[in-house]
Amino acid sequence: MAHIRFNNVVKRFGDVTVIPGFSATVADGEFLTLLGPSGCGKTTMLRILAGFEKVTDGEVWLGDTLVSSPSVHVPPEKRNIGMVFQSYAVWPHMNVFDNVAYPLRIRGVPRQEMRERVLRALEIVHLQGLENRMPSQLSGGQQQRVALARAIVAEPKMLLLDEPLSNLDAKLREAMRFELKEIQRRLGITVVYVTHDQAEAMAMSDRIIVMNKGVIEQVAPPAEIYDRPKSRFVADFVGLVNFLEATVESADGTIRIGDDLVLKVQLPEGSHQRVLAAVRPEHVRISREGSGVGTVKGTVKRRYYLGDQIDYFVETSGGEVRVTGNPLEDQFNEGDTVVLHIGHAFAFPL
Amino acid sequence: MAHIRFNNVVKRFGDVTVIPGFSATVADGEFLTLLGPSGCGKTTMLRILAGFEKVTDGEVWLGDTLVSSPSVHVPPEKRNIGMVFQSYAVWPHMNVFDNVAYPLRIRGVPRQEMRERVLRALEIVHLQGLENRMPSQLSGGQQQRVALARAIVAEPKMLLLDEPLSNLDAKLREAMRFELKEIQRRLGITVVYVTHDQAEAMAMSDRIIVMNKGVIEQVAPPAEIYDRPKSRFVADFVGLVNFLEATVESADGTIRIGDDLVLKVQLPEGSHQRVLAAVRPEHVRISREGSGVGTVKGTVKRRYYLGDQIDYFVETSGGEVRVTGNPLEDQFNEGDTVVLHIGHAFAFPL
Amino acid sequence: GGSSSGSNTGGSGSPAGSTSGSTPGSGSSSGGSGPSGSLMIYTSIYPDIINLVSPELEKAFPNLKVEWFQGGTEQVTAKLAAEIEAGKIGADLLMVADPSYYVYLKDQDLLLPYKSENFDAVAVDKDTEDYAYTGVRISNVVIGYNTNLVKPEDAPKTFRELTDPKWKDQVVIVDPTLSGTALVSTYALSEKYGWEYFEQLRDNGAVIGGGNSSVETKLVTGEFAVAVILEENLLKVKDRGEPVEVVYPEDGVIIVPSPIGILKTTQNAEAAKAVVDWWLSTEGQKAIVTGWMHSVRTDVQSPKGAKPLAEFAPGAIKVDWKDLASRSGEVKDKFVEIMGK
Amino acid sequence: MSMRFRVESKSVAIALAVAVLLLFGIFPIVLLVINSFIVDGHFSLGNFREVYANKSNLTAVWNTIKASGLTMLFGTVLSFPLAWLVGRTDLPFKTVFRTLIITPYMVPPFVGAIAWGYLANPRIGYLNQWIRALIPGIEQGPLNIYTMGGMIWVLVLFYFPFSFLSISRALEKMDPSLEEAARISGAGPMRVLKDITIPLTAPAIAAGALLVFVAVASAFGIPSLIGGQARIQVVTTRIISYVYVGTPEAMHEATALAVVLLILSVIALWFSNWYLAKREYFTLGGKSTRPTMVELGRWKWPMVVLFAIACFVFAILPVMALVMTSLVKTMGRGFAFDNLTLDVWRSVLKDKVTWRTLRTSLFSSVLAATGGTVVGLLIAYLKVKTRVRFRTIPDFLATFCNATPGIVLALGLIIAFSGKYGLNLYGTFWMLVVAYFVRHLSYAVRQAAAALEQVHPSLEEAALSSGAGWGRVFRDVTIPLIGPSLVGGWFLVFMPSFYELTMSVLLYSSKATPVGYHLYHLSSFASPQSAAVLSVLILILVLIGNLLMRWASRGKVSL
Ligand SMILES: Nc1ncnc2c1ncn2[C@@H]1O[C@H](COP(=O)(O)OP(=O)(O)OP(=O)(O)O)[C@@H](O)[C@H]1O
Ligand SMILES: Nc1ncnc2c1ncn2[C@@H]1O[C@H](COP(=O)(O)OP(=O)(O)OP(=O)(O)O)[C@@H](O)[C@H]1O
Ligand SMILES: [Mg+2]
Ligand SMILES: [Mg+2]
Repeated sequence: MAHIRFNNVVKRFGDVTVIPGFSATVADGEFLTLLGPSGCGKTTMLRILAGFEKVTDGEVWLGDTLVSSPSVHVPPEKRNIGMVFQSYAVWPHMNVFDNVAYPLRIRGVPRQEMRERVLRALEIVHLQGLENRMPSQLSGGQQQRVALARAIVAEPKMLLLDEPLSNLDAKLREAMRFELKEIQRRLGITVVYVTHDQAEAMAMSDRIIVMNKGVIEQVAPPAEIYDRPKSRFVADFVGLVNFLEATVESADGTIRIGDDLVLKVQLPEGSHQRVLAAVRPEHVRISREGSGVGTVKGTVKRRYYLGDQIDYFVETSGGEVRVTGNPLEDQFNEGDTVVLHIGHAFAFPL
Repeated sequence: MAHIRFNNVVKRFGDVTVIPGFSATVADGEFLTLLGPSGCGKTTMLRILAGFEKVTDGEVWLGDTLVSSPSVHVPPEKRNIGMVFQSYAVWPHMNVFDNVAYPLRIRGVPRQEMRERVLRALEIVHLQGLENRMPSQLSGGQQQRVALARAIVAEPKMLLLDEPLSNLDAKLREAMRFELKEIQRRLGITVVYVTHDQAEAMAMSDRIIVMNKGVIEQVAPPAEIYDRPKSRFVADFVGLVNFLEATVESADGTIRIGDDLVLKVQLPEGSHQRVLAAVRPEHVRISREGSGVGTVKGTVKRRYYLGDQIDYFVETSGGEVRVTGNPLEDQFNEGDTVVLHIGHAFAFPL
Repeated sequence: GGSSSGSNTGGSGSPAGSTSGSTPGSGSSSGGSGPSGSLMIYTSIYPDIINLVSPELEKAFPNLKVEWFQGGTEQVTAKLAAEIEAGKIGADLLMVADPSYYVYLKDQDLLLPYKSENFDAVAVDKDTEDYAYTGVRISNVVIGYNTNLVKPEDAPKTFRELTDPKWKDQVVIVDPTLSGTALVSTYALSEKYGWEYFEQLRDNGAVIGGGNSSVETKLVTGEFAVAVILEENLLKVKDRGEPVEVVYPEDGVIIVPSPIGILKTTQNAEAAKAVVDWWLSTEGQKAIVTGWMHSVRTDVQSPKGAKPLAEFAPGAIKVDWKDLASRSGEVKDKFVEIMGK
Repeated sequence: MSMRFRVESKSVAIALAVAVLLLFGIFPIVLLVINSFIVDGHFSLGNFREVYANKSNLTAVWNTIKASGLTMLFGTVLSFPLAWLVGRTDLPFKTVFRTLIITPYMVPPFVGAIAWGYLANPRIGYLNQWIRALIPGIEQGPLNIYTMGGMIWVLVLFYFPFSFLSISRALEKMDPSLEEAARISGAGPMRVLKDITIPLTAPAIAAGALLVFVAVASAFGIPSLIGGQARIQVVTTRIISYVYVGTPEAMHEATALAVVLLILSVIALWFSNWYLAKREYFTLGGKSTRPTMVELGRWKWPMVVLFAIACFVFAILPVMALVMTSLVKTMGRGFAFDNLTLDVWRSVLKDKVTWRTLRTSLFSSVLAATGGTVVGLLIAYLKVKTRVRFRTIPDFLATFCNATPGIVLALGLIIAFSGKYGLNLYGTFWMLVVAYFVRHLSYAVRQAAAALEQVHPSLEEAALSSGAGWGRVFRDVTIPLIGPSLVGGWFLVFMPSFYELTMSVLLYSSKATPVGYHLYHLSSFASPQSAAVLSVLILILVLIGNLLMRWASRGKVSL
């Protein structure tokens, strides 16, 4: 049973409180991602779950077993987990094969089967042929993949992955993502994933936990996180967003930004005079002209070509708005006057 | 003078040839990015440039000085370089402040000025207030930022950055990118950057070198790399691409894919009967209906929601095509019959 | 006393693995064939002498298993001290060089009085009140010189002469903190000439060369021309062909009559007594002489190359063993203080 | 929950290790020390007052501090560059050099002192004779080994391997990118050494320095042979003069004086802990970097020559002096072609006792070294890798045992293990094993602790999360990672145990006579030549053993 429950977990290092209180559950077979700014406590939570850090307070349950509390502590090796460390933790004294084979060796897997499974794992991470290299003869990305192969080779009940793909190029990343998802589906294992790559989080997760300074801001499936962020922090952290100050025109959700931009939003709880409107760049269409509700005039200030898209920063009366344009469509230059059509916006208390 | 010239540089480790021959120049004040698959030799090239690896053959010139050749070797400390290592290499025995202050200390910067500059560098990487922490008390991303601050604090003539942002979240990454660009502009320094993040490479670089197995595949500004990839490898590696086999219909560039998709492309040099057409997802528009040149019918097989976009995998008679849709626009479900409008394609020899 | 009386079970305290299961007196009851069981002898006599006498003892006492613990006098006594502290004395018989140590042991009531059948034949210092110990071999502290460096006619004649500028930086002496016999000679000389003697020696560049064997080497190799050292060391290397010669100082040889004594805690007193008798017999004494020491009996001749004891014994420096026993620490301290930097 | 009371293999192993140390090391010392407070059956400071009021003793304490301190200083200063050359550069022949440079450690210190006496006594020392032959006009000297300087010189040669071994292992393990980061910051090689390399190898440097300090303070052979003639009294020679009185009372005084060594060692260890505690030393992390060797370039051959000279002076010269001595017929005529013979060699090699005692010593010292390595590793692990309260105490205790002069420790062992307190090992082979183990345990602790300081915890955690229990992790990851240091520690325990003399002479039994006793007996009763033969023989055997080990492990395990 790899159903996980965090019960108001607190973690302090000396007098620095890193996790003030963390409660969440992860279902059996779920793919859960921890998302949050650098230093918010993601690695700490994973390490608590793995059993490397004791909790200062609170409880961690795996299925029906209390594995961590201030007085109870099931050691890591009893938790049947696979883990990729943010620092890889590839053993420098073992070659690639032995590094990956280790979890199988511990489990006493027979020689022949072990060999097959290791080679399969290496194939999954695209490292065939490097079995006999020592870690010091590998590039950074190759080492990271060794760590990944080692984590999955024994097909544990639970995989804890701490930025396992951070040093891989886009192509390989995507391939790895796919393989991971595949493994998870096939074995029905629970995965707790830490990443700073949003696309990764979105594409792979069943649910995402957005953390901030050790506190959970929102737990929800990816689409909900993206489309209905609970807080300004979540909206800002997940995906790009333009924040614009707005005045509430009527209680049905009509707001006005700057001189001429009128939008319809769902107003936040409580009554407010002024709110913060949040608009995602991809929810804005940019064109040469147009008018009406949800449109605003502006001037292109900066323009960044990103290959598959073009980012425009457009100055409007309500503030600067970042817009994503498709390179195939009409292109605009710095200085051009444009009209923005805003399709969707949220509002948060100011 | 931080004009760099690589003159047919060769690097072998034992009998493994990692760089078979590398020639390139980097202009003074240029922002050059090395892009390539994991293990292709990016780190090796940076280390050669920094002076940590001797070249097996060839020459490296910094301005008018020959700094590396099989017989000449200017030591790293004489090259006036700032560097972020892929492994961070943050000194475990110094606190954050001392780590960052080190390059200034070496240069004999007075106490007060040093303090100011260190604090400024820490501010740039958003680490204010952590000056007195030891590296082991920092998260992965925080350590990486210490390494970054240390590299920039002395404002060297040349910055070598090996995946300096790989462990940062999207928000911070963007902030750092901006700061780096800012520093580079202000000081007019030369930056050689290694990254696997394409958006980063696209947004920041003056030119990009795409490497494969130690060999340069293409050197060009970002837009050119993306829009006019010289080889199938580059097209595939930079950005997403659908490869579809096609028959050449006429010498003016009309090709046919599958039963009904007819496209106009620039044919590759030499005469070919069959070519490989490459279509980027964002160059494909998906809609319910339509017909004519550049359109093809298909069925949505898979659909991934990524927040700011939706990826569709559409089965057509010519093969599976990946398409990027805007979540604001019409959305399609798995099984839907759709029409793809292909706006732009390249062709490579099969 | 009594702190170490043998209240412990038989035989278990013997250090050198004596596995004797003998009960007290078991050795004595077996009439004609002599003592039986086992016997542990702690001794500082040379291993080659032990090798020599072992078969003889075996012949004399076929039922007795004799075991040896051999070391320098100082090591043996240190070991004994620890055993006394632990209340587990392993030795039945003790044969170390320094007579004053036996005075100490007797004071502690650790020695078993025994008047050997050969007691009267012993011609040197012996405990005539309690028969707690008796001399069994004689070592002499003398002067030696290297014949490559010193002509016989130039050789020093007295201890006193060593403070003469003629011998500046030429003299090496044994360290009394390391060697019991050197302690005796230091005591004897300081009593005879006062501590000034050592101050003069020091000022004359005399050097402390470590233990007897190390001083012997320094003399033999010519690092020093003259040494104050044991006669037996000189005789031994001279026999080997090394260029040394013995001088019996006219101001008095220092005679060290090393005793033998039985520990009160012994479990096999009969055997111990029998072995004491043997050592004091002419056979035992011949073995001693083979080891370049003098016999305590007048009817056994001197070692090869040595002056007979009788010739120099009358002029020897007298040593008050009781006094030395109570002042040995003081003597060492004073010596260190004078010679030290 | 029952989980709460689970007995962990880790705790059990560590507790056992500590128990062994307490029983065999601390118990005897404490017995002695307690007894030293008892005069005539009452508690009293009399012994202490007596001993510490004595001016000679105070001078001896000062001399000990001076000799140990200076030896530590010079030993460290000497070993760092040598260790750096073999650990971090492309110096040719470095495996040979590495072994050669530590050969002094394979020779019993007192024999080494004798050898240096042959070489550099002012009158007829071989070196002096040669120098005088080369430069006429010198009457005496110019070298004189019988001075404070000479004594320190010999002490350095015999004890610097502590420092050399631990530093060279630490340098090999260090992530080179840490140094590279400093180079790129603009620091030249020397500056990098000062700012990065030395601070990061601080645990190893401190470990070595501490061992040198404590070993020298408690050493007897060299101070007695060289210091004696130089009229330099140190604490151990003073202790000996008490012990050699041969009475329990004097023994108590000796113990009272030995307490100053315990205190010195505690101060030294405390200081090193205090210094190390402020920092982190993880130089072996989870990301492997290329093991870049510093290329010496045009310095290569000059360095080879320098190193060769060092090896010649440290190792070859004294061994040569021993060999020369062992070959002469009569020492009085010195080394001349018509005065050579192989008789001494023949007689020592033919002597059955030689081989019997070698065997006994081999067994006892292998056991002591292996036991010491295991227990030492666990104690070091407790100290470095756990957060248990009082985790540093066992390390202190092991250092105590090391600081206690052999003779005192042997006395304590006799008192403790002759059956009075239930355990009777006295007079058995095991007594030797225990003595060697206890006395040298801290060598293993130090080496292991310094190596563990460098290992990043994530490497062990990765193995735990692979499902390995602690014991398995220990075996598969921890031990191999610090393997070379453990081998170094094993050797550091093995060697002095193999030729141990002071304790052996008191603790041997006729059934188990170690070679140290045989050596002592040869040098003091037979001839110094046979002792020289035996020492050279030991050296040859150890070197062969090292070669075999290297060959059997395909180069992985060696000195
Ligand atoms: N000492 C060595 N011996 C053999 N091969 C080596 C050695 N060091 C590196 N290599 C190989 O050289 C190649 C280039 O390594 P490099 O570190 O430059 O790659 P990279 O482009 O930085 O990769 P990444 O993006 O994964 O960091 C890799 O395939 C690596 O396995
Ligand atoms: N030993 C420690 N003492 C004090 N603070 C610590 C210690 N270890 C970690 N921290 C702090 O705890 C916070 C959480 O660290 P953690 O490693 O969990 O962050 P993270 O979310 O994984 O960040 P990143 O994305 O940068 O890896 C950080 O701010 C870090 O500085
Ligand atoms: Mg982290
Ligand atoms: Mg790299």
